[in-house]
Amino acid sequence: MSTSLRPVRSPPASELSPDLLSKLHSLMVKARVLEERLIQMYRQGDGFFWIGGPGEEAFNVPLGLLIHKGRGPQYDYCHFHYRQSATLLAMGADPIDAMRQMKNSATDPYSGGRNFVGHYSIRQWNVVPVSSPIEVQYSIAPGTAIANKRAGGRGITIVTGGDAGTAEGDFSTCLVWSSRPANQLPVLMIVTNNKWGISTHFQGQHGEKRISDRGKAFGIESKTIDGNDPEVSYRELSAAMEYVRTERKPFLLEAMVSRLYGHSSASGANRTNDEADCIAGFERRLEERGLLTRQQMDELRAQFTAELLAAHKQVKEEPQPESKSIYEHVFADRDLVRGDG
Amino acid sequence: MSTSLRPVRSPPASELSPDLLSKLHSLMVKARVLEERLIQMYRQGDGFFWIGGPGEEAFNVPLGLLIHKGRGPQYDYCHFHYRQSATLLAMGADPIDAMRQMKNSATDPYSGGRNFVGHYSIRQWNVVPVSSPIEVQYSIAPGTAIANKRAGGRGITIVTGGDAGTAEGDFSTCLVWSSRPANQLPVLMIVTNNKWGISTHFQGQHGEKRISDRGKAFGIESKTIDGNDPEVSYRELSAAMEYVRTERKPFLLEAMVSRLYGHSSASGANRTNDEADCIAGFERRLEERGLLTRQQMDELRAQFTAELLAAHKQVKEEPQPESKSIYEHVFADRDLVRGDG
Amino acid sequence: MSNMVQAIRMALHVGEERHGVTDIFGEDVGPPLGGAFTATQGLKTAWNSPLDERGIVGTSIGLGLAGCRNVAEIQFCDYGFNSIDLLKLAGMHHWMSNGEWNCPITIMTPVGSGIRGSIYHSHSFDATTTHIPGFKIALPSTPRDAYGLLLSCIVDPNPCFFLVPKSLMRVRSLPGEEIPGEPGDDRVLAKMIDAPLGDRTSWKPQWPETPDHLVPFGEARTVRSGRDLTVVSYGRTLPLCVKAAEALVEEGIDAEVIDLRSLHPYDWSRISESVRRTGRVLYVNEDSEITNFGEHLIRRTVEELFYELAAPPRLLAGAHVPGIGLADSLEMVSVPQLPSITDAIRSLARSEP
Amino acid sequence: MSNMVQAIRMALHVGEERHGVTDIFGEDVGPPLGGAFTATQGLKTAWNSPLDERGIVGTSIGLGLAGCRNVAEIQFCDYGFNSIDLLKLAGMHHWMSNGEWNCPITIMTPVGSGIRGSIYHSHSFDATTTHIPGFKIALPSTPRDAYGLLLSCIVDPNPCFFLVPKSLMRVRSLPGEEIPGEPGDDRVLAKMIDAPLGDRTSWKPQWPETPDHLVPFGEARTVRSGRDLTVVSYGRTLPLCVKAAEALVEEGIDAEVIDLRSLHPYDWSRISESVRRTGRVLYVNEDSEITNFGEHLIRRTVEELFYELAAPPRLLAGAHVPGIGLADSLEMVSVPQLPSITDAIRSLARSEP
Ligand SMILES: Cc1ncc(C[n+]2csc(CCOP(=O)(O)OP(=O)(O)O)c2C)c(N)n1
Ligand SMILES: Cc1ncc(C[n+]2csc(CCOP(=O)(O)OP(=O)(O)O)c2C)c(N)n1
Ligand SMILES: [Mg+2]
Ligand SMILES: [Mg+2]
Repeated sequence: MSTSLRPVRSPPASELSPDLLSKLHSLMVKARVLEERLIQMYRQGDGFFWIGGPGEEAFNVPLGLLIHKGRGPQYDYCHFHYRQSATLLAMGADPIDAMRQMKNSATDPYSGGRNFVGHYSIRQWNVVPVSSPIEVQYSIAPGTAIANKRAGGRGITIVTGGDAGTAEGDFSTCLVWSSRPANQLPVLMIVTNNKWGISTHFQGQHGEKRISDRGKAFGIESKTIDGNDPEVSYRELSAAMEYVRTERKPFLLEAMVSRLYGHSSASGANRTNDEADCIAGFERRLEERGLLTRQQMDELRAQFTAELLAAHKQVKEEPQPESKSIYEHVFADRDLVRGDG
Repeated sequence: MSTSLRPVRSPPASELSPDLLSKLHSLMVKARVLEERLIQMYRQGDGFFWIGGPGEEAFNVPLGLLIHKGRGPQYDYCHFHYRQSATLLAMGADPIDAMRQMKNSATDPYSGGRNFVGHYSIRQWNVVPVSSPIEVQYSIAPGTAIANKRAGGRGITIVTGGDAGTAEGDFSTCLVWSSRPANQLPVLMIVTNNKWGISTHFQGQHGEKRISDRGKAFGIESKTIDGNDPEVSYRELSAAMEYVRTERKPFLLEAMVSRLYGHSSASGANRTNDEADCIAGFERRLEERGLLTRQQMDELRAQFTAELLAAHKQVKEEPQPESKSIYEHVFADRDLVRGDG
Repeated sequence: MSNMVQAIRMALHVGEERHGVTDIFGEDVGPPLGGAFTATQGLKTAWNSPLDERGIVGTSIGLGLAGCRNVAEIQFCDYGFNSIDLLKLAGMHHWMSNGEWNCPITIMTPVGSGIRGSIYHSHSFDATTTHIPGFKIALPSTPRDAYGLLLSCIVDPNPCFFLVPKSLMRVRSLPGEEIPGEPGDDRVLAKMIDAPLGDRTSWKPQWPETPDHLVPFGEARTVRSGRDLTVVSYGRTLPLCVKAAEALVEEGIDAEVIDLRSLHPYDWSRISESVRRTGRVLYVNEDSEITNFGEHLIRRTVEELFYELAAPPRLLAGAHVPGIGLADSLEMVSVPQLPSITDAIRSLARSEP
Repeated sequence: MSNMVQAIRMALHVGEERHGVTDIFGEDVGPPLGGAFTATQGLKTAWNSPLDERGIVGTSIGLGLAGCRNVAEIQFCDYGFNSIDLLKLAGMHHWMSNGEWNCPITIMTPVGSGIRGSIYHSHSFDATTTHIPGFKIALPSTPRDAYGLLLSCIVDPNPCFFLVPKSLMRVRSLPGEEIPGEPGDDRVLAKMIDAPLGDRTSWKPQWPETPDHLVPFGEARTVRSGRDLTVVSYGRTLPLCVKAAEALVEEGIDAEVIDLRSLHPYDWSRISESVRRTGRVLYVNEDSEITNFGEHLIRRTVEELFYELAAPPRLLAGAHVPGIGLADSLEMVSVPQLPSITDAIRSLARSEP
């Protein structure tokens, strides 16, 4: 499925270690259980709206594990889509915080009850606020990438978005700005292609066979991968990141993924059965290879389910934001991003 | 220089007829003399601002001759750049009207003294108002192209813009919308590449080797041609248009052209000597081939110069728009584009 | 009786059948969904566009210039702010060509708060659109007005904004305010024109025969007559103003409530006639309060009616903060609600120098 | 003494040297041109961007989030209307992250009429920007204020608009209003910091030593004290208001003229103190007059000072038409000029109930 212009430094052909595989699996399950819990919260009235990434775990977990997280331009900047709870969990976020945002509690550390679930914001890890407007992150990414490049080191900028969103001019902006001969930029552009934009299918709207082909005219390394396979994802992401970290040039990676609960709660958040489930597929392989038993995996899921149910109960008890807080943080009184804030 | 995806139906290999060649030449000279006169008008205070297309005649004249001009979706819709006086002259416009717009006279048929020179607008010929904001015409073009396609017939939409402007998202919008599998559109997208955006050179800003390459990912027929050669331009334009007219699909044509008097009067409107002059080149060939003598060509130029000087004098006498006219035509009271207006 | 979404759908159908609408398009506007709010279900010219508002507005302009009347939807007005230049350009085609071209298009978009839409599904668009010359602007508060105003947008030779208060999408007509020709029974209408759940591929709507019934631009509607003060509003806040006015009767306050309906042109003669009578006026809308269209109406009020005012004209509008927060406690105080409207009416009615 | 372009250039240089500015960028901002108005000549961090305003604003935000203070130019504000969503987003980062992030950027852009710029080089941006929460907004009318306000934008931890009245770009400081440290002789300063014509590859500017001299946000300047009425303006129309006020002295009219300088936050205490004294106020700006920032100021005036007014507060603004036409006869009547300002002051001063 590779559509690379010229071969990117090859990912290690060897198998990923059993430890890593079980870590991947555990995080994927945790992320899925979190999304299912968030959907439950929606159904029970503990939140007005759900959107998230069940179906993208096989790609989003490896991504989170491979990010160099930290603060400032020596580390990776993350401009995320709204389907990346799995990435955040892999980076080390506590799932209860997503539930706090779901419940728009005062304790929501990402927006204080202001923004929808999945709209992360973590300055300590360079996770810039997730935007509801589709694709604007692609116009913003060149800025942090300039900072990464100027800082020296291996920090890069990672920007993700959906397939339908690539129709916005901002996607083109990112291609243009990151490939300027005057200053090529270390940006990993990721498109998670689930073949849908809400109710609109890819087929009628995209003249491109592969979205990744759009990088080629700009001389941008580009590739389309199976994002439903966590091993492929891990290897391809490692390779793409290594390229961006060392060459200080852009890379466009398209990952084919599934959308397992429809677009959002607006479309019902019901389980679809006509899309591949990356966890089911991965678990089959883990079992076949004798790395984990069905029972172990069932226990793991049960354990996460119990933990997150407990967290849900806890979040229900937490306070809502105070009304007068709307006037807080309109203006900053000091420079948090530059100073020691 | 062709970068076509697959061979477009070949342009006639034969020479263009002597009549056509001398017509091309005459129009090119007329267009150049018009631009030089407009610059004179600027220098003499008969206009606040000049912008135009001296250096693009070899491409713009053939374009104008090949357009199916008329009104409504059976004919070609023209979304032009501000450097296309030569196209308009080839379509049959009277040069005095450009001078009226230069002088912002009440008699300016394109905008009544409201808009800059080169901002044509001719409903009878489907020439939609030229926009100062760069590249927006590429977002508008799909609309008229839908109308062309729906009308049946051979009418197409032609949209032109500069090289630097392709960095705007609107250029990408046109690629996306015209290549949708659900409705491919008969749009001829033209980029006149003079390698400059005001003072900014192509080199530092464009990761693409050729702008036309950007069509490829979308499966759009794409080609880069020498727009300084009127014969090449005529043939390539004929072929590209024939493709769009019959296949009802988009084509992206990049024409390499010169900018002979700098960006505009804002940058002095002085003659540069480091760019190829398409008229000088063409005249050398016409002379070599014995089609026209130096003397004939000199006389032709002198004749146009005299005519346009006279027109300049006439325009000086024409009235300025009345102040109260600013409130006219804010709203239309009837449907001009649909009815018989 | 219809709700506002159904009224819009019926108007669009009439537009297709009798007024030459050739394209109704935007994100998720065509099958299978028929619009985020179902306003475009079952329409024969509806189609799904790419996810690209600039392309939507640009294509709408292009279609309009080619004589194709069209209704282009921005899924939420919150997502139209990347296309203000194109909207300005649409409003300029007739003027910049000195009357040569016109651009007969309708930009339809849901506006305002009321569905816990958080920061990006709660924006207002009235301050922005009223600052764009060359557009006519409609913002209904009832299904029948939605029907009549949308038809006025469609038949107008100029670009029009049809702004839809999203919190009123499911509100039904009041008795006496039905659309001529619509079936009286909600369930009958739903069966006729609401797409079924599940597979819709073979579904076809049964359209009732509804006449044109245009609501002209520039005609406000006095929803409630009153002696003591004038309340001018539109969209989501309009029914709240009516409710507040009715509740205040028992406090002896008799407020006149005007539904502006059309924001440009707007019905100044009705406002000024009323304010001349009452001497007091409150403008209510939910856009944020700095550089707000209600401030224009206040300016005009003091320009023309200063010496007839018994109290300072007032504006009740949204807070000047970057967005409307998701939590109920945040949304409630960010934009006018029944209690704040009631308070504002009461205090204006009672205010003494 | 410097003109406004030179003042801007010096402030940008100080920003680079002492306040950590890492990037000054936009279309034609870097060498060889150094800006359409030469405001960015000779600056060591200036570079040319692609022709893409969305990329310019987006990249500015990204740089800001990464702690790189930057000044991003939109070549003419007329071309910023395709990026209003991104500007809104910049104004929202601190708030939407509940105080986690801030976005220290300056968006610099020329505004207004006065150079026969026709439809697309004459736009105002004050109505649009004042409706965007989360930004501080400066609009100077003198070189020294341009210097001091731009430095305030640069050091502020929030996104700021630095709007430059293009018709005043070449106007020089008045005696007594020079920037501390600048050479008194125009030719000396020009030699030091204006790029030569022709080849500039080896040219280097010689920057005078100028101290910080910040003009804080929210502090207006009373340019002329007066007893009879208050005129509040900014940018291009400000010096015209002063001129008109001076001419009217011989008619016995003594107008106070306030230069607002900062549009958000704005100096309400200075306005209200003055209006309390004079009882009459005229707001002058050149943005089009429906949903105009001056209407906000009128609203606030009637909200807080209604009973202290001796006459209705007035707005003089641009005509609500799609653009400013090229011909002199069109531009002159589209936006306030000396005669219309003089008339407005006179009629307000003399107006009786
Ligand atoms: C600028 C903008 N336009 C429209 C929307 C409404 N909207 C939300 S999600 C969505 C579809 C996104 O599809 P895609 O980019 O493929 O991402 P996915 O949701 O499939 O992951 C749309 C149209 C939006 N959020 N932002
Ligand atoms: C949206 C927009 N941004 C900026 C400008 C200012 N501007 C006018 S022409 C120009 C350069 C255009 O370069 P190119 O597209 O190559 O066309 P050319 O002038 O070279 O034919 C710029 C930046 C504009 N007119 N519109
Ligand atoms: Mg998708
Ligand atoms: Mg160019």
